[in-house]
Amino acid sequence: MDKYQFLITLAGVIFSLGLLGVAVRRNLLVVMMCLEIMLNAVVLSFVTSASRSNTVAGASMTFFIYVAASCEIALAMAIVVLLVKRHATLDLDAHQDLKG
Amino acid sequence: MFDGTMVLLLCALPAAVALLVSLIPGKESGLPRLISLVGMLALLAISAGLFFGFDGAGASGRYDFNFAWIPSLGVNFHLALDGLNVYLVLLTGILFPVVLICAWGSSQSRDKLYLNLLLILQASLLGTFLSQNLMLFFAFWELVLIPMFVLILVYGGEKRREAANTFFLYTLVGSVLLLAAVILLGVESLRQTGAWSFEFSTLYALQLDYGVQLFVFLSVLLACAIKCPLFPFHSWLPLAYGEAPASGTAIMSGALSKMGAFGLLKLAIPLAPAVSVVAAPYVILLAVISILYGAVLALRQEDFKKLIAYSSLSHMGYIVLGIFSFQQASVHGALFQMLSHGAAVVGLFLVLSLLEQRVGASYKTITALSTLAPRLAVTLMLFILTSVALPLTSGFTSEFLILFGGFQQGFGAWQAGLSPLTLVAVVLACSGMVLGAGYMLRFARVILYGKASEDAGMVDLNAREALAFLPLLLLILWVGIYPASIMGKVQGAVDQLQVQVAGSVVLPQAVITNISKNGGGNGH
Amino acid sequence: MATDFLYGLLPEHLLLALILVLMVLEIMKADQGIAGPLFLITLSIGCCVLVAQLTSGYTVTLAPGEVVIDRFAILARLIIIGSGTVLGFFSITGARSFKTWMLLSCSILGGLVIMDSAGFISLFIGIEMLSLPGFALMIHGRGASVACEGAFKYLLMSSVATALMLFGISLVYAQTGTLLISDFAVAASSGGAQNWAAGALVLSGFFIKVALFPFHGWAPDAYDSAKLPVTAFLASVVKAAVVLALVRIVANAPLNAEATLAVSALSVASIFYGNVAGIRQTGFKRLLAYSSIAHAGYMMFALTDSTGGRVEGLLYYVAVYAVTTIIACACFSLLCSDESDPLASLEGAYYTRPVPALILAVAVLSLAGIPPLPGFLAKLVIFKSVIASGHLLPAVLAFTGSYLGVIYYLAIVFRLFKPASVTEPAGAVLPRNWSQSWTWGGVFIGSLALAVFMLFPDLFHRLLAIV
Amino acid sequence: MNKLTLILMLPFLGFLINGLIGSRLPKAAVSVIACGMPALCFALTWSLFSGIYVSQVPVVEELFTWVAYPGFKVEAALYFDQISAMMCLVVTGVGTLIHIYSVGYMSHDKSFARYFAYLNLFLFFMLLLVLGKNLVMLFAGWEGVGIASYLLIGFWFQDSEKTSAGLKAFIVNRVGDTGFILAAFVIFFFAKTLDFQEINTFFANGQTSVAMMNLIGILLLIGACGKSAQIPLHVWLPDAMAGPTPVSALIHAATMVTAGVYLLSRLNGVFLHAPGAMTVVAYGGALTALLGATMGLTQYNLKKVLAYSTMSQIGLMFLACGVGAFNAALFHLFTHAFFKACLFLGAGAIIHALHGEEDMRNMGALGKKLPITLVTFLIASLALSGVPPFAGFFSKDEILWSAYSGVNGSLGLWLVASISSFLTAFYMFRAIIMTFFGESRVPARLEKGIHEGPASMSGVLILLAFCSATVGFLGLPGPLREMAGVTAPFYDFLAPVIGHVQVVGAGGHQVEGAGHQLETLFMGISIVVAFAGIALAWLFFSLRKQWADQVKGRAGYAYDLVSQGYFFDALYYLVVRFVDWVSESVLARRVEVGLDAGVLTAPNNSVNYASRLFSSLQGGSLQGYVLYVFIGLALVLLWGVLHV
Repeated sequence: MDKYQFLITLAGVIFSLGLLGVAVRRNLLVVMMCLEIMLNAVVLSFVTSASRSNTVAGASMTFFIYVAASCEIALAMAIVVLLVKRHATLDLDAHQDLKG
Repeated sequence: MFDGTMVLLLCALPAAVALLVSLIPGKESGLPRLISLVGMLALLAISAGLFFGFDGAGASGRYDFNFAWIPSLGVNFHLALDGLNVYLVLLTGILFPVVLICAWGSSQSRDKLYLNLLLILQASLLGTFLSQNLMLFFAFWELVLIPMFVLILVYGGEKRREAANTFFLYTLVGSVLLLAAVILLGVESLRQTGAWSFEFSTLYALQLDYGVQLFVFLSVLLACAIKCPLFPFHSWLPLAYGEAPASGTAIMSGALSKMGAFGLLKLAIPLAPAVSVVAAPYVILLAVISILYGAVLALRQEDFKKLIAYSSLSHMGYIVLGIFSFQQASVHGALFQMLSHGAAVVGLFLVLSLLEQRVGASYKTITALSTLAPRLAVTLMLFILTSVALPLTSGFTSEFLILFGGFQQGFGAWQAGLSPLTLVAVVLACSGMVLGAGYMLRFARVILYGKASEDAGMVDLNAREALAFLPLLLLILWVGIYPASIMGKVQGAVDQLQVQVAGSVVLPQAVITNISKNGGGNGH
Repeated sequence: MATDFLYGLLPEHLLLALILVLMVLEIMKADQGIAGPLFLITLSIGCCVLVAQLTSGYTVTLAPGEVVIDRFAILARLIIIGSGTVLGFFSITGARSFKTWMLLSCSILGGLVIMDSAGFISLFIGIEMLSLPGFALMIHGRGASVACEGAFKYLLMSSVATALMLFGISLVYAQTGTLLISDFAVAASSGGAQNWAAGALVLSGFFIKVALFPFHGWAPDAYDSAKLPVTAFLASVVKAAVVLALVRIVANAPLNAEATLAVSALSVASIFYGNVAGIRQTGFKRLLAYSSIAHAGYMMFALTDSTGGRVEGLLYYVAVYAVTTIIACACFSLLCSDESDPLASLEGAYYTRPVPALILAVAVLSLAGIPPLPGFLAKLVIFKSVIASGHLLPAVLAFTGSYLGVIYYLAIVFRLFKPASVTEPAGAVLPRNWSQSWTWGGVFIGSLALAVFMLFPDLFHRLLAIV
Repeated sequence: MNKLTLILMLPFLGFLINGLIGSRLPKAAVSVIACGMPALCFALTWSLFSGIYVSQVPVVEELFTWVAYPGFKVEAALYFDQISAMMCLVVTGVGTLIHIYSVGYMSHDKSFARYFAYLNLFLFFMLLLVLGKNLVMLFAGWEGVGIASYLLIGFWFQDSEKTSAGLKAFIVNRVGDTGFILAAFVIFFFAKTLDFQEINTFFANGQTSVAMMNLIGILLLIGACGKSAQIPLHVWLPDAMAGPTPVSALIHAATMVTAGVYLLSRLNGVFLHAPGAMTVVAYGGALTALLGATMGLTQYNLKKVLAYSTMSQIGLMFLACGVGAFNAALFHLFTHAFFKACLFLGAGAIIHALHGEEDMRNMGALGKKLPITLVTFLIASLALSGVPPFAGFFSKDEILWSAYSGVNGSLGLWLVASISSFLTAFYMFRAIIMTFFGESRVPARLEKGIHEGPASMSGVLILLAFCSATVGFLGLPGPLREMAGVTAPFYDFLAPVIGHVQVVGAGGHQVEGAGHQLETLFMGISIVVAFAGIALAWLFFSLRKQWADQVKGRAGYAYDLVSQGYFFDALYYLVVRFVDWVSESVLARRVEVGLDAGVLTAPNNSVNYASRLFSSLQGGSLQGYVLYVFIGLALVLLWGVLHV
């Protein structure tokens, strides 16, 4: 298989790993990182496809993704700070006041 | 066109009055009550006018109001007077003022919510009976539940919460399948005519294959069997009738229960004739089971309301029996039974409500009414005799015609070598006459006769209440003595029904000949 | 061209301007009271503009492959801005800071951007602009409360959703080399494992955002933890925008058999889950969440339609659902003033505050889908095409599910009419202060809109048809 | 408004007046209205009767159409032919007398007006019954007299005994009515009409299978049994004596209970082609006659003795119908009306005198105190026992003869009939002796108050006694006719509608002349039988009282059996109990509860359980939610991979 397919597959693998990480890791920050990993996988596949079909759309998409991602992280961090204020821990399982 | 607006007015007037009533300021004034009574009486006048003006040729397009509501779906706001609903419109027109007048003394009658509920209920009931568009019919059919639910919930007895919930949820079960069937019919019209349409006229003309008919029939049957109710689907009935306020019970038994029978006539048979003919013996069996079941249960009921509730179950069974006998006589009888049972059972419940107003909860143990309040006793006796189906009362006319037609059908089928199921069922139903006399006269014996306790004083029927009962009694006697005078109004509808049945493909030849021999036109 | 750019996107420009103005005012420490009215005025102007465009049959392609104004865009934007307006009326009571209004406007702007995007880039931006302010709104002014837990759950899940969506898009992009929305639908339904995966990924991303079972996890917690106006916002505007975004992508393109089956299965599951789980809820917002899960089920059902009634159906459904939800929340806030939202506080409300109680009852019954209320008509519009596409059994299942839903909607009506003997005259205590009259206004406008929807159920059918 | 309609409407008018405003009117006015209406009716009937007596053309009055749809039409029409005329005369004539009697009898009752309202209502329905032109009209009257009798039996409704008696009467009648209505249905199925004349003409050309004819006949018979207290539907009649005595006289002796006979003879066209049904009618009648008579033997309640005797007499009439001697049956009906009414009213006079005492063991030696009653009662009893030349003799003898010589008559039938008439004579004189003769057993408190009733009562008694002595000469039996060289106006009058008994008896071995000799012989035998019965009664209850008790002791169980009315009541009681048990213990406690549990409770619980289950999925753990997503996504993808 050629490199493009390899890269796409790689992106898929990374993406799945990220998702898995979000699903299983318990530390807030690590979860956020896994999220970023997923986004990076997306970016990778975009860039790959862009360079294969040498169009700019995919490349330009990456910038927007990064912008959005950074906004997200910024907000997320703010919330994480509040969460830590609340329960003084980064452990996700501590934050289960809402249920039912 | 003027008649058309009259028909629209039937539906719109109560709603308008309801709006007006709710706009009146002040909590405890008698004005809203007065206004709504006037409105109801005006409506009675209109419905009576339409009734007498109606000549049976409903298809002529007179008394017809049609306004496109959802053109893209062929859902029209289409109301029209026809042979099937003309009786029921009159009945609905009569019942509500009667109920209100009987509730006049009670505190709730000054309550704006109460009046609003009554008016909305009337509007939606009339809408159900008048609508000539399946989707509109369905909408009204459901809408009726809401005011009734609130009526039970707010003004009911001590177990009203349970009763209201049971009533609403149980009766809604039927609608799940019904809605699917309704939409399916629309889809069929889309397939066959290329355009969405829920107009009954269009749907009747469709050529539905057996499977579709089966689905439609079963879902309609379920919905109607719950509304009527028929035997296995009546569990909500004793609770709802027992707990609802008197006026609520009266309307439920008098008008709401008729929706079920009406639905069978309006939907089940015309839309699924082939299946109806095949299923008829089993439906009849179901009807007869409910006749006997209700009658036998009523024999030993201590609670008057429940007793009448079960008797109502029994009488509704007669209606269904009549409808599914497909004979001219039985269908006429079923239509009359709707009137008769409506008037009689409402009268019974209202007399009970008057007793309740007078002596409170202890009316459940009242006795020797003939000594305490003779006029009230006589009124009650008349209603009892009607539901005993004494000749000269409407009860006899309707039950005679129903059993007559049913018997001709069953006996003919038997003679033609078909299954004697119908015949057996009808003969069993005749034994319902005995049981009916049994429980009703037992009831009379308990409540009317016996030794009066000395201290028990009671106000007798006063002029207002007597006036309220008058129309019911007139209706009963009129249908009992001179039914021929109004049969012509429904003849067209009955004939149409027979054509639909006889035209259905899989109808056994013997039954066709038998129908056309005994009911369909050339009797001699 | 420039005029088109100005006129076609006028609502967006107005919102942008509003945001800037609000920033400036914030800096100038102006009186915060004017923010709300300003917001309302701007949105109303936006509405007028859109109506003007609608009536004049105005359509234009501003940036080929990126921004296009078609009938759908106008209608969808009208729905977003309209419901935003109604919500604005309702929010004035609680929201007293410029920031709230900025966030609201920003989110609504995002919604608008989604609607007129023809390419995935602007769609993606729109979705982010729509969601991010939402998280902020949830935690704004709540400190380290339970709200931030809800917000975090919401944020994380919707980020996952974004990621899934993007990955799906990238897969299609890998095949077609364009980011045109129009190409996507074709490609996704053209078969092939990769396309299938792409479709599945994008759909599941949207499923998370519309909170379809089993992608619903965030919704109850987020809705429950936010303030009532914010919950209303999430349940109405945001949800509407997301669903319409999905419509924007799939339009009327029929799904292939497998997808149809999968979607209908998920929808039925969602309807059952939402409605059954809602039965034992005691809090209004959480109830709303479960009801919104169920409604997500109904809406997604429209995807199984292959007769081309999907767009109008969903437009109508979304509009009705959004407005009804806002009205319900507004009436609830009128009846129950305190921060917590026990349904018990509704008991006997009819006797103390009849009007809002009645409106709430009607709104709730409409959500339950009792004819002839608009909620029923919306379901009808969707399911008639579903059944027409031959999915009778799923439809019956859906009806059964919605029947179960009636149980808890009815429980609300039930509490409203619970005889007054037990309730103290709470209504008498409630002061009819100035801000409440705003809410009243919102309820009034909303009811007006609902009345219109009820009288002209095929409104969108007609409006889409005009060219 | 012609005469026929007036005859029908006048009693109804009386009912309306007395029922609505009677309680405000003075008793005099009430009684004038109440007695005036039937009197007028009688006058009108008489004029009509005299009309058709010459013209022999029935009077038809079509009022309006009751029900009509294509292929079906029921006219509300009145029909006054010979049979109706005869019935009308009896009903209005005897009815008038009993109304007059009641004025005196009920004078102390506080609901005087209500009583007469009911009585007039009964007359209205009875006239509707006999004047109706078709089965529906007849059925209307049929049910109507039922309800009237229900109201009158339970007239003193403070007493639950009486109301329950009324209830019983109506229910048992309803059982019969069901048979009636089914018969009507079957008739229509074949004849396509409900009009009597058309029915008779249709079945006359007998194209319907005999089985069907028998079915119709049996169903009609069931109806007739209910109304006419024939076995096995006779149980209501003895209890019906709970009503005021004049009511018993009018309804349960003279008119209503004979409606069954009227029905049979009205539809004789049907029965003549239903041999099986005819046989059942004949033997059923014979059985009733015998059992009724035996039951009469053991009663101590004066009215019940009369009730059972009514039963057995109607049994005889049925027997006559069964052997095709419809005119004999009608003649006996005619005479029976007079003497049985006279007997009941006499009993009423006694009960009136004793302030409600009905038990014969508390009577005796009343003859000296109540001479008029004694004489009238005696004459009527002789008539009933079939002693010439009183009315009963001729009519009963005709029946006995036709029981032997009739269509399917036989010696057995004749024997049974004769035995029952012997028993009749026996128990009637037992009653007379116990009541009027011997030493007084009247309780002391009642002793002094005993006196004849007012003139209205004794007048009526005398009149009725006279009739029961004389009316027999209207229908002399064949041989006597020849001897005296007179005609039998009664039979001649009915001849156009019902022929004479066609003498094609058992084996058909009689010729006319031999028939007459044989008939004369039978006549002699029946006279002997009657006197034997009287003599035996005299022996037992006057000369050798102890014999009676010895016989009673010997009989043992047989006596119980008879005195308990052959346990019919017990049987029906079991049936009713069973239905109640089903209602209460099976349906109410089992089925209903089960249904509720299955339909209401179970789904409710399961939904709640599911709700708990589902919302427990919402555990609050974010990772759980992500896991759901993961699973959902995995499933969808897997699905796709499998299907693509």
